[in-house]
Amino acid sequence: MMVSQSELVKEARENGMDLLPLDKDTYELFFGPQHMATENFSIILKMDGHRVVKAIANPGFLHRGFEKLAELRPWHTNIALLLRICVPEPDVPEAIYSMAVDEIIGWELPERAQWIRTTVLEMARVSAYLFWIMGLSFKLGVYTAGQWAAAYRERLMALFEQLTGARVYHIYTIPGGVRRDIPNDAWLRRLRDTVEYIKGKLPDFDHLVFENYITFRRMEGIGVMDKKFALAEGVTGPNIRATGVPYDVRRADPYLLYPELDFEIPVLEDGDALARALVRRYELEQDLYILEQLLEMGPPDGPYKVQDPKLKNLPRFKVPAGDAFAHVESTKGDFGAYVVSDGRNKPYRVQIRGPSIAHGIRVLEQLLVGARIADVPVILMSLDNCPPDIDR
Amino acid sequence: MVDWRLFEPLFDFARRKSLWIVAFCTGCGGIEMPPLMTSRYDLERFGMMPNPAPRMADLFLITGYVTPKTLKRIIITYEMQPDPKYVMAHGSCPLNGGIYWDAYNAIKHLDRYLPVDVIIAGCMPRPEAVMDGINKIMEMIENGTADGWKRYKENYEYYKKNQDELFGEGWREREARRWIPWLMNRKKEE
Amino acid sequence: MVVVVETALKAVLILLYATFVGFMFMGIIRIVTARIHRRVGPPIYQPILDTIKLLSKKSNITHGLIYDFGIIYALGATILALMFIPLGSIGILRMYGDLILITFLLEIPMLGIMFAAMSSGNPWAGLGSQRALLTLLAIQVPLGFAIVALAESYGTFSTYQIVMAQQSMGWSIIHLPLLLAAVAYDLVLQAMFGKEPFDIMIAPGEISLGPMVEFGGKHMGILQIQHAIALFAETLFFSNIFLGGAVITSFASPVLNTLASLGVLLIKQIAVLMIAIFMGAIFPRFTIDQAARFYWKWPTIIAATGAILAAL
Amino acid sequence: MREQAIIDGILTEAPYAEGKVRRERRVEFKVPADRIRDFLKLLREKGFELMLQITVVDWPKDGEYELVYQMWSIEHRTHAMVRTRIPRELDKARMPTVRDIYPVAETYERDAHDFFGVYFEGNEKMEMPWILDDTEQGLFPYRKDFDMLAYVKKKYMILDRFDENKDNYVI
Amino acid sequence: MKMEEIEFKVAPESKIRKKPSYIKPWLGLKYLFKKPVTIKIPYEKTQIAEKYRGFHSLDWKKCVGCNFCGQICPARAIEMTWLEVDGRMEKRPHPKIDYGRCTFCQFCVDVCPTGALGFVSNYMLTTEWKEEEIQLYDWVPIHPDRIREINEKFPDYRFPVEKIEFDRETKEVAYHLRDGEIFKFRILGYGIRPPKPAKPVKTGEEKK
Repeated sequence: MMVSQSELVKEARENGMDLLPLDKDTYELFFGPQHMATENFSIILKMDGHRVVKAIANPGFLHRGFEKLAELRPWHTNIALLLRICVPEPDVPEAIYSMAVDEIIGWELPERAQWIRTTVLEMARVSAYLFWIMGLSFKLGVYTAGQWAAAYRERLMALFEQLTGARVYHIYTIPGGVRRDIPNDAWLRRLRDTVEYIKGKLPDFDHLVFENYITFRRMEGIGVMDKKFALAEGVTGPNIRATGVPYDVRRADPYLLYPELDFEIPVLEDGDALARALVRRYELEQDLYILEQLLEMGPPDGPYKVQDPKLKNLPRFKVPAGDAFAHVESTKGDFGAYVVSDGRNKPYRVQIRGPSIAHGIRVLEQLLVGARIADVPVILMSLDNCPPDIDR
Repeated sequence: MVDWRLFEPLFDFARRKSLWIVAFCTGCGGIEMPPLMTSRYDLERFGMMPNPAPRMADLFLITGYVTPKTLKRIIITYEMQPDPKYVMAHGSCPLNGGIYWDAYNAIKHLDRYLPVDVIIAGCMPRPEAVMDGINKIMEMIENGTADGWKRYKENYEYYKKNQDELFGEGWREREARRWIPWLMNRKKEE
Repeated sequence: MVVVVETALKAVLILLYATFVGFMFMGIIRIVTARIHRRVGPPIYQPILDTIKLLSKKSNITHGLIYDFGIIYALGATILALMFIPLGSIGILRMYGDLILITFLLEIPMLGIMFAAMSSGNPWAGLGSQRALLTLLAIQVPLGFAIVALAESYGTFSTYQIVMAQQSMGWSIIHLPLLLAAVAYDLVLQAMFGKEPFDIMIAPGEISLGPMVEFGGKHMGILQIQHAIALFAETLFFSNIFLGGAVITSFASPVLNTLASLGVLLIKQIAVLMIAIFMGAIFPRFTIDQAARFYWKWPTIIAATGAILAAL
Repeated sequence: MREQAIIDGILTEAPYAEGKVRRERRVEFKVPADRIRDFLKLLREKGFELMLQITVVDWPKDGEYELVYQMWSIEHRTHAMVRTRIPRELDKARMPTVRDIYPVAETYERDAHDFFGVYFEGNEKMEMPWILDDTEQGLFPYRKDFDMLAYVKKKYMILDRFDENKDNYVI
Repeated sequence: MKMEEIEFKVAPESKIRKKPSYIKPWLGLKYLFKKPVTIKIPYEKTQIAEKYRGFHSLDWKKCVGCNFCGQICPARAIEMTWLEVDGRMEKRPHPKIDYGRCTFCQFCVDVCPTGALGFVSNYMLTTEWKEEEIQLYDWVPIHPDRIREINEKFPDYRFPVEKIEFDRETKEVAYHLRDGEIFKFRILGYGIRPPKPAKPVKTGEEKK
């Protein structure tokens, strides 16, 4: 029996299966979450041929309600929770939360703790940048560089493991310092070797990714932002530096040992995907340089956490009423935490501000309009969008 | 006709040695996937590789906690895979909620919604532990005990009931139509 | 009758050999790529296991007749192409193996896959098919010029005669016009192998394998076999027309001669493959419009120069 | 002091607001809810270009939501918190949108609407699905009176693998 | 925006910019004949850090049953359990750890006032999802020396217990350690307060 097309359509509509093309020129395309380029993030695209007409970012696949959960756990315990917000560099949420709590209490950190925290943050930056190189080269199709980057990152993972006792979720920076001391001098030597090693491998990445003719062709003039747009949309980090605004939290709002360290901030005016990639590439070099300086300085002697009798009883540890905002420069941008305490042994409110909430929603939606489907992963990767910190 | 049962040992050997993974990082454990697939741990030695399309994948790695919104996609992706298919759950979260035991948006007992073959402990599991889990799944395929896909077929009513209870009936159609009004610049009609 | 049986036997043997060597080529691609990545990589027989696994899948999704037919069509066309290409001193239809026919037969499997992909209704497959079509269109121009250069220079369209001619005058690539044609043809091969920078139609990170996205189970298994044979046929064709092929007659026994020529051919084929692997490992992927523009620019100019030089 | 100078410069043009210096590079303003648009417009003119976040803090004791607009000035290198209070009843928790002043606020407002139920008038994406799934929409889980354990038990029907009697927090 | 006010050290543009090249990518082939960096896991062993945060160990003699660990645990994976070993009830409750919850943060070890709770670098626990195998995820840790002995025999960082048998009726637990020893005790009840011996245990509280 033959069924006519219109009858099929009618039947489908009645059963709620209206999945036909949107109208005669465009169609709907679900980009993610089951897609290699999106890391559990979804973009709903309205496509015309291979051009994007409209994009809607659809976050929330990783939402666990951290800010609610943090209100129900003691102050220190929240470290074990909040670091899950940014999986590629879990030290950043640890650090901002600890800095905010330190500020509410009014603790002065011992010098050794500051040194260790700075080192850990910089190591996290290097590892996150290597991870980003991996992601970028996988999306561009030059798998070789990505494989190398992931392999070299393992050296940093091993160092983290020796220092903190875990590979990814370090749970290391706590309010009032860090949890463990540096294991031994051999660790410092190994860190120095690793920095040297990664530095020696940077030209390889240049050859394959950042100096490759086809990379230039793929990334030039893609996803262009200008300065005004970037400021209005709350873009931070390397993305805003690629539009010509020299804003870096490490210099603008110095914390830990950064005022004593010497580093350059890369700024480019173009604002396209290539500029963002090159800025990140140069920052990786600068982070290695900062680590070298830190190693030159050597860890100062002294305690590695605040000597406070209250720290003996962690479950009952209370923080005086007050609130504080702290932010650090992560590889994705300006990562901030706003912590409110009402004097009990649990926070009253913790708000984490991930940079991707600005990059991943409105900026992405606007940059994608008019892009080819092949540019979508490149734009996503050049913004270094991190879905868990949108969803929290 | 050829009796294909004679070839089952060969097929099982091939299934064991060529597990293709769905490229779907559902939780934090996704961060340990790149090291596993790349030079350092190199899963391709065992013939495994991430596959962008679920239609040709065999192994589904649930890499960590699962939120209801993701679970919908996981179920759809899982049903798209051809039999035989295997599921491996990472870490504590799929088993009992893990650190999100009281979170309103994390699945507590994944086995109610999807059959799981192997589970590995850790938060998150080291790559070595994941490889151990994969080893286990290979053994189970050899023994014929990795039968999650059979269980899903046999107890489909049970799984479907649980899924419908969690998401509400008709969630598949709702999900598919959800964004059309917004894409077409018209408000939700409801 | 004996002739028919003998020919059929030969055909089956060639097919088996091509399939086996094709799978080995797939394994070599994976291993060498892995070594460039600084890792160990899978065993060389891995693609065979993959195929067996895919063929042994218990459930298969089909989207209708065209969907099934497209796959068979692709496989059939590849096998037919293989039969036309001279394989050393053996060949079933080598006398009829004309350059244009073989080139055509090597390209149409892509069409078959596209039929099947389009009939699945998956938007990713649709996108991939668009890209595949455009790639197909883009490689025609340099390919055509390369063939014109060959035909001009040898005065024939027959592959077999070109191979025989090379035995006396040396490999094609030592002549400048044909070298240019070979360069252009090699760039085209990159797209036919589906390697970077021209793996636009599958592009895992962009459109999730494009036309292949909907295939699973037996369909994908057959496609794997098709891919293996295609790899063999394409490298074989290239080594025949540009690298001198292999016609060895120095041994007394015909069996030894055949084996020796197969060996020589294998080495040449692997050399062709290696260039493709190396290029694929170090270059990112073009977008489709860039690739089309690239093909219409450099390879076309090179091949056209070759053709003009050959005609002079 | 640099921070005091910034505050003075702003307060002369906005007499309805209060301002104080918290510490180096941190200033704080208190603004009535109905003047928030004027004040943010002024802040933007005065060089606070980036809006980092809109934080909602629930104070059920006072029956109020506190909205904290976190601003950053690249020019002054200063962080400013603009605090305002609105009633916490769901039908009264309404704010004018600042989307036209800081476009990025649209995202933050959607966030606040999803988790707290603050309705920002003029933001047309308010109804658009955001992070929460269909079943949670309208629950406003970050409100202090949201009983999470009871909800979890009802929704997942299991809190623990073996025992379901754990219904209070030990801590 | 006044740029001169910001005394950032801005990198010169010439250092950031790169020149595109067709030739340089070919240098990417240079590791083709080098030794791979892969660790061949079934045949090679990776070095685990000495203080890797793995499974717990517990010195039952030192444990005073203060429930600090239970209070600090972010996942509430720890529950105090009253045990009976060889017919004698332990004077204090001991923590029972659920690896279906544990996040391996080891804050419990940090707060332990007597140092009874510790951790070892074992991290591997793989099971099928079957009720009897999932029992493994829930245990009262055993003495660190005992784990060390097992680790010397089996240096593969696995969970020191192979199988846990639990009788729901009699509340008897048997740990089958990896070196063949069977370690038996009985669970009397849960919580900080000692269980009342006369009253039969409620069925609702049925627990491993």
